[in-house]
Amino acid sequence: MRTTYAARVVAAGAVAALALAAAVPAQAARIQATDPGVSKTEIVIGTTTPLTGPASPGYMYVAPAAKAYFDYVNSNGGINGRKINYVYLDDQYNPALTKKQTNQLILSNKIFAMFGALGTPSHSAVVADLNRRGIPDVFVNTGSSNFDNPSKYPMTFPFFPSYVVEAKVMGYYMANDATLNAKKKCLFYQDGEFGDNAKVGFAAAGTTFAAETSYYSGQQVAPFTSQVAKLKAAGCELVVFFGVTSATAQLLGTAAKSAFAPTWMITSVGSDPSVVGAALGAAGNTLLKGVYTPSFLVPIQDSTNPYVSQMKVIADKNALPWNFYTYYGLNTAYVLAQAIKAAGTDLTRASLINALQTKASTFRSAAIAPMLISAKSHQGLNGYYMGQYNATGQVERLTSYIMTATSATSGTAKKTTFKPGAPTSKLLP
Amino acid sequence: MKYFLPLTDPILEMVDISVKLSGLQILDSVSIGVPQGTVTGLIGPNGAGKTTVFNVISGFITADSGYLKVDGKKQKHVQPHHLTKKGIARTLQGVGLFPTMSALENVMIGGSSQVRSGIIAQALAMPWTDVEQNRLRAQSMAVLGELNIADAANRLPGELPYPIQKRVALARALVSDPQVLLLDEPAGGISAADISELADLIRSWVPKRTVLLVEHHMELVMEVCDLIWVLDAGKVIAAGTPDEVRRNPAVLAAYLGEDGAT
Amino acid sequence: MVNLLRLPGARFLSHLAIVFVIWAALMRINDGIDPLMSYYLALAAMYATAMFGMVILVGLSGQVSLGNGALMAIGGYVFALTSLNWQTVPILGWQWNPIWSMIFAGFGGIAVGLLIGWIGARLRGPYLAGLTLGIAVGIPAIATRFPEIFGGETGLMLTVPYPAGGYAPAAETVTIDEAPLAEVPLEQAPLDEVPLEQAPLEQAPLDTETAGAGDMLTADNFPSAESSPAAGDMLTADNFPSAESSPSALALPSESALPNDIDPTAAGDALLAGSAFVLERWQASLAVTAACIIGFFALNLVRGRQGRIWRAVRDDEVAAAVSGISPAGSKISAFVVSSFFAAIAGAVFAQILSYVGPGAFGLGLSLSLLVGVVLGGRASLGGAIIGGVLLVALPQLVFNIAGDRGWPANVTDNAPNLVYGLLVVLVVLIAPGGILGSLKDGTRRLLAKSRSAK
Amino acid sequence: MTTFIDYLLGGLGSGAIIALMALALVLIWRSTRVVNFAQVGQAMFTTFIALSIQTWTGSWYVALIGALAAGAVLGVIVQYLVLRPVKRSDTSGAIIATFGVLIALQAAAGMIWPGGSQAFPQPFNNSGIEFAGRVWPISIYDFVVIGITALLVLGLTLLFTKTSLGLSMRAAAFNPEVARLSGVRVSRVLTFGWALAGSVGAVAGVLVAPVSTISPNSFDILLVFAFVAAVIGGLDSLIGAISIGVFTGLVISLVSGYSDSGNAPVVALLLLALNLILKPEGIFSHHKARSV
Repeated sequence: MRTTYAARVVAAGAVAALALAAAVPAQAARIQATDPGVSKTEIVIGTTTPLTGPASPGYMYVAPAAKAYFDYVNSNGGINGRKINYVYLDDQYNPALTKKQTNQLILSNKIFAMFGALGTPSHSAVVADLNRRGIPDVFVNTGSSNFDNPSKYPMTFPFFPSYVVEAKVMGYYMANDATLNAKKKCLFYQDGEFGDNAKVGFAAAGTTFAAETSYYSGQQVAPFTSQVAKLKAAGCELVVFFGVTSATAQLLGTAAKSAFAPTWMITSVGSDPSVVGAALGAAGNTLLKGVYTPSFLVPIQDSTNPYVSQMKVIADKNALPWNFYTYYGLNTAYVLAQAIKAAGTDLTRASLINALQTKASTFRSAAIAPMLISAKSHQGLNGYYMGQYNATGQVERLTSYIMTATSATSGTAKKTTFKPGAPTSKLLP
Repeated sequence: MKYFLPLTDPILEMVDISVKLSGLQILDSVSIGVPQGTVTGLIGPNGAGKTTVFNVISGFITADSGYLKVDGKKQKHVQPHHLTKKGIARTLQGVGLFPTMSALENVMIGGSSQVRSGIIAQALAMPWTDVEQNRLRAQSMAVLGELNIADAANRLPGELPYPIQKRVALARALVSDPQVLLLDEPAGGISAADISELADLIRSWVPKRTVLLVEHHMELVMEVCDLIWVLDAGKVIAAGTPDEVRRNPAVLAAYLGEDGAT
Repeated sequence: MVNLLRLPGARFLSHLAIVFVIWAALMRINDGIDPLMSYYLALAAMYATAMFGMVILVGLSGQVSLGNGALMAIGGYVFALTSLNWQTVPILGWQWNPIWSMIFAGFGGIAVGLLIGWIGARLRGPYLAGLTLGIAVGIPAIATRFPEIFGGETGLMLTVPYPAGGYAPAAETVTIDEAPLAEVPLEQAPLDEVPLEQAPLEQAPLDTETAGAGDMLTADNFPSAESSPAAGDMLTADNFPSAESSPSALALPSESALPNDIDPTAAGDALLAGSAFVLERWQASLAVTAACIIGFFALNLVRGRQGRIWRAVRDDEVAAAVSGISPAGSKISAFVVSSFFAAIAGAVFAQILSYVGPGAFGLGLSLSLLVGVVLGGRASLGGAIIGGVLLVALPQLVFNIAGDRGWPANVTDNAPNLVYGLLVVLVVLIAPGGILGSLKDGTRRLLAKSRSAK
Repeated sequence: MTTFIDYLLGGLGSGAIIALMALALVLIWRSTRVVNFAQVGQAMFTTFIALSIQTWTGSWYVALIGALAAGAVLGVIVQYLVLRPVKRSDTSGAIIATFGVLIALQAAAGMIWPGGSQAFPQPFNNSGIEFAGRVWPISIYDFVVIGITALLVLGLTLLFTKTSLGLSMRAAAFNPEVARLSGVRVSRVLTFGWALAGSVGAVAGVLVAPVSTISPNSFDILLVFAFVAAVIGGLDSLIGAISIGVFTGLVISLVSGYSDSGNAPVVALLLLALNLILKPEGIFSHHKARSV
C-alpha cells in the first residue's frame, strides 16, 4: 500500500511534467541573428488588452481597430517591404494574466515590439521586464504619469496625455474662464491612481475644490446617489468628474434624478459620446448638453476632417463599430506605422527608439497636439483643446488654441496654438 | 423524591443536574454517582434522558444547573475532547466510526490524547513522531487482538459486519486506557451469542476500569451491573442492585412492567 | 517481519526521497526546455504550492474556501513590503535577503490563517463560503484603501531578487544607441521652446486643401481583392485571421529570412542561449524548490497523524471529539497550514510577476485555486500537482483550439471562457473525484476485473 | 439631516435590488441546499434577453414577462443539467459547478450580445420627487422597484405558508427522504424552486439594468453583496434576505456618503465577520446549535 503511494506521487509528478510539455509546442532553441520579431518580410507586434471581463466594454474595440489598420497597410505592401504581423492577447485587465500573455508574446511569438498595451495596473506588472529585455514598449494606453520616465523605462512610450496633464489643463481653463471661475467648484473622482493623478494635476494648477468625493471602481450597484447628495449638499455649481465612461452615464442620470444640475466638466476618457449617449438612452443628449470635456483628438463626428473620414472608411470596411475606441485604435496604429517607416529599412529596436525620439514631431495623426517625444521625455501627446457637448450629443471645439502641460508635479498648463499637418497619402505611412 | 445512595469512592458524580432543551425539561435535578471499580447501569424508557446524561458528562450539552465531579474534583466547562485526558472514554450510539479510515486507523484516532508531538514536528516528520505512532499502532493492534478482531485491522468499517464494527468502536474507546468507560448501548443490533461474550468482556474490565452503561437490553444490564440507576422523564426514580431495581414497584410501573413481561 | 518503512526516521527519509526525485527531475526538465515552458513550469509549481494547502483544507478537513487567493495576497504583500523596506533582519541585524522575506511572508500567512480559522471553525458550508468570499473581495480592497503602504490599485513593483553569484544578469540588459539618460527624471523640456507647427513631410501634401482626391482614402478607392494581390486576406471580415498570420506560424523567422549581419549582442540572444542567466529558468527553479519544500511538509502532514485527524473531523466531528480531538482546533490548524502554504505561494507569485497588486490577487485567483484542486482531485496531493498544471495548460489549450477559426472577434475572444466554464462543469459532473480520483477509480476497477477474471 | 435622509433614500433602490438577488439565492438554498453562484450570470443573461424583447416589441411589460419566463427556463436548465447530477453531499463540487456555469454564461453573453455596456431603456420616470419644497433622490421608478420587491416577498411568503406546493417545497428542502415517503414529488418540487429563483433573479436584473448598464460582467459585484446579505440574513430566511439586503444597500450608501465608497466592501467584510463571530448561523436563522 505505502510504497505504491510513493509511486503514485512520482507518477503524478511525471504526468504533470509531460502535460506541461504537451500543452505548448516546444520550440527549438536557436541563436538569432538580429532583433527578434523582425525579418526582411515581417515585423511581429504584440498587444495585451482586455477583450473579455469587467474592463472590456469599450476597450475591447481598440486592438481590433489597430489590427484593421495594419491589415490595410499590409494589403498595400506593408512598410518598407515588411508586413506587420499583429498579435493581440486578452489579459482581462488582470496583471497576472498580463504577465503571462506578455511572456507568451515575447518568448513564443517573439515580438519585435509591444504596442498599445492597455491598463495601468496590468502594464505596471510588465513594464520593468519589457525594459530589462530591451523590447520597445510603444504607445502604452494609460494615462498614468509613471510610465513617462526615460531613465527608468528607456523603452516605454506612453501615448495619450497623462491624467496629470488633463487635470492641469482643466484647472487652467477654469481659472481663465470668468464664468466658470466664479462658480463653486467640486471634484468627483474614481478611487486609485486615476483620481490620485488628477489631484496632483489640480494641486499644481492651483485649483481648489469646495468638496471632494469619490467612487470605487468596482461599484456598479449603487448609482452614486450618496455622492450626488453630498455634492448637492455642499452647494457645488461646477463639478469636475474624473471617471470612466460607464460611470459618467450613471452620474448624469443620478444627478438628473436628484434635480442636481451643476455645470459638468468630464475627463476625456470618460466622455465617449457614443457610449454615454447609448447608456443614457433618449434623455442622453439633453443631459449631455453643455458638458465640458477636454479632448486630444479631432472630434469623432467631424466627418469633413480627412483623418476622421479616412479612418471611418477602414472601420466600415472591417465592420468595426464607429466609436471613440475604434477611432483611437486606428489612430495609434497609424502613428506606429509612421514610426516604423521612419526607423528605416534596416529596422532594429534601436532604430525604432531613435526614430521615436527624433522624428515624432513629423508623425501625422488625428491628434490636435504635437508629439514632442525626445530622449528626455517619452510622453507622446501633451495637449488638449476644450470641448463642449451640443444639443445633438456631439462635442464642439470651444478653443481654437490648445493647452499643453507636463506630467511633473509642479507647473501649470500653457496656452499655445498648433496647426496639424494633413494626413499622408491614403493614410499610408 | 431524590435518591442519595451512600456511595463509597465515587469516581464520577453528577449533582443536581438540570437540562432544558427547546423548552423541554430533559433532566430535572438528576444526581447520579458511579462508584469506582463497578459496572453501573443507567436504564429507563425511551426519552428518559439517558443519552443526555452522557452528553452532559461528555460536554456536548452544558447543564443549566448542577455540576459534575470526576474523582472528587468539581469540573468546570467540560469540553468533549478533554474527556480522554481525564481518563474517560465513551462510545456512541450505533458505531460512529470514520468511514474513510481502516479499523486500525479508527482505533489509533482513539489514542490521540496520548500523543505529545505538535504539528511542526508532524510537518517535519521528526523520528520521534514515528516512535509515537509505532507505539500507538502496537497498542491499537493489541486492543484489537484483545477483542478478537485483529484480522479486521486493515479493512474499512463499511466492509465489516455490524458486530465487528461495534467492537472496533469499543476498541477505539479502550485504546486510550480509560479509567472510566461510558458505553452507549453496546448491545444494540448484535446477536445473543455476541451479547454474552460482551458481558464477559465488560466484567473482565472491573475493577481496573469503571463502566457506566446505557442499555436497553435488560438481560445484559442485570447480568453485568453492580449498581443500576433508573431514569424516567428526566428524573431518577430508583437506584440499587439489579435485584433491588427489579423488585422496585416504581420501576416496574414505569418501565420494567412492559419489558419484564417478555 | 520488520516493516522497514516503520523504523523511526523512515517516513522522513522516504518522503524526502520522493520529493527529491521530483525536484531533481523538474530541475533537469527546467534546464532543457525553452524559457516560456520554464515560465509555465514556474506558474504550475506556484499554483501547486497553494493547492497543497487547498487539498488539506478542502479535501482533508472538508472546509470550502473561496478566499485562498487573498491569503496568497498576504504572502505577496509581506514579501514585497519587507524586501522593499528592510535592509536588515529586525532584532538580529543581519543582512536582508529574499529568503527572509519568504519566511516573514509565511509568518504573515500563519497569523491571518489563525484569525480566519478562529472565525471559520464555527461555520459550516455556505456560511464558511460566505466568510471566505468576503475575504477574497475584502483583502484586495484593503490594499487599495491604503495606497501609501500598498501602492493602491497600481500595486508595488519589485526588482527580482537575483541570486548572488552564479548568474550573469548583465547578459540580458540591452543598451540602445541613444541611451536615454539617467540624470534626467520627469522634468520635461519647456514646451514653449518647441515649435508647435508640425514639421513638413517630404512624401505627402501638408494640408487638406492641397490633398488631391487620389490621396484620400475613401470607400471607393479602398484596396479590394482585385486591385491588390495580397489584399484577398485582408479586406473581408470573415477571413479575418489568416493562416499566414497565426501565432504558431510566426514564432520564428524562417531560415532564409535571417539577415547576414549577425549582431551577437542583440537582445534576445541571452534568452535562447543555454548558458546565460534566463529569468524564467531562475523563476522556475525558485517556484519548484518552494513547491517541493512545501510539498514535503504537506506529504508528512497528510500521511501522518495530522492527516488522520483532519479526516476524522471531516468524517464525524462528534466521534472525533470523544476520541480526544478538538474539532475546532483541527479546523483551525487546517486553515493555518493552508494559509501558510498560500502565503509562500504568494511570495513566489510576487517574484514570478515581479509585482504585487490587488488585481493579481482578485476573486478570480481564489476561484482558480478551488477549480484547480477540484479538477485535479481534492483528496490527494497528486491532485494538487495535476490541478496546478491544468490551471496553466487548460486556458492555453482552449485558446489554441478556439483561436484562428475565422470566427467573429466576439466569438473567438469569448470561446476560451465558454469552453473553460463548460469543462469545469463537466469534470464536476463526470469525475467528481477529479482527474486523479477518476484515474484511481479506473485502476481499481481494472484490478478488480482482472482479479475476478482469475 | 436632509443629507442623511438623502443618503438613506438613495440606498433604498439599490438595497431592494441586492435584496432580490439575495432572495433568489435563499430560494435555491432552501430548495436544494446549494448556493447558486451562477445566479448573477442567469440574471445577466435573462436581462439581455429582456433587452432584446424590449427593442423588438418596445414594451417594458412584455420584456419583464419575457425575463420572468426566460429566468424560469434558464433556472430549470441549470438545475436539470448541472446541479441535479451533483451529489448532495458534495458541497465544493456544487460550488465549482455553479461557478463553471457563471463563466460559461458570461462568455456566451459576450458572444451573443457583443459590444460591451448597453443601456436598458428607462421604463418609468426616474427623476426625483418634489416634496416639501425640495427634490428628494427617490423616483417613481424606485417606488416601482420597491413595490415589485414587496409584492414578490408577499407572494413568496403566501406560497410557502398557505399553499400545499409551498409546504411540499419546505418539506422537500428539510428532509427529502421523509418528504418522498409522504408523497411529495421531490425532484419536481426542487425544479420548481429553481424556476422560481431564476425568475426572481431575472426580475432583479431587469430592475437594476435601467439605473446601471448591462454587460456580461455588470452584476458581478451584486453577487458579492447579495451573497453577504443572504449569509448574514441566515440563508434560510426570506425575510432575512430582504431586510439584510436592504440594510446592505443603506450601509453602502451611508459609507459612500460619509466616508469613501472604497470603504464599502471593507465595511461589508467587517459586518460579515462580526456577524459570523457573534451569530454564526445568521441573524434570522431558526437553527439551534447541533447536538449529538
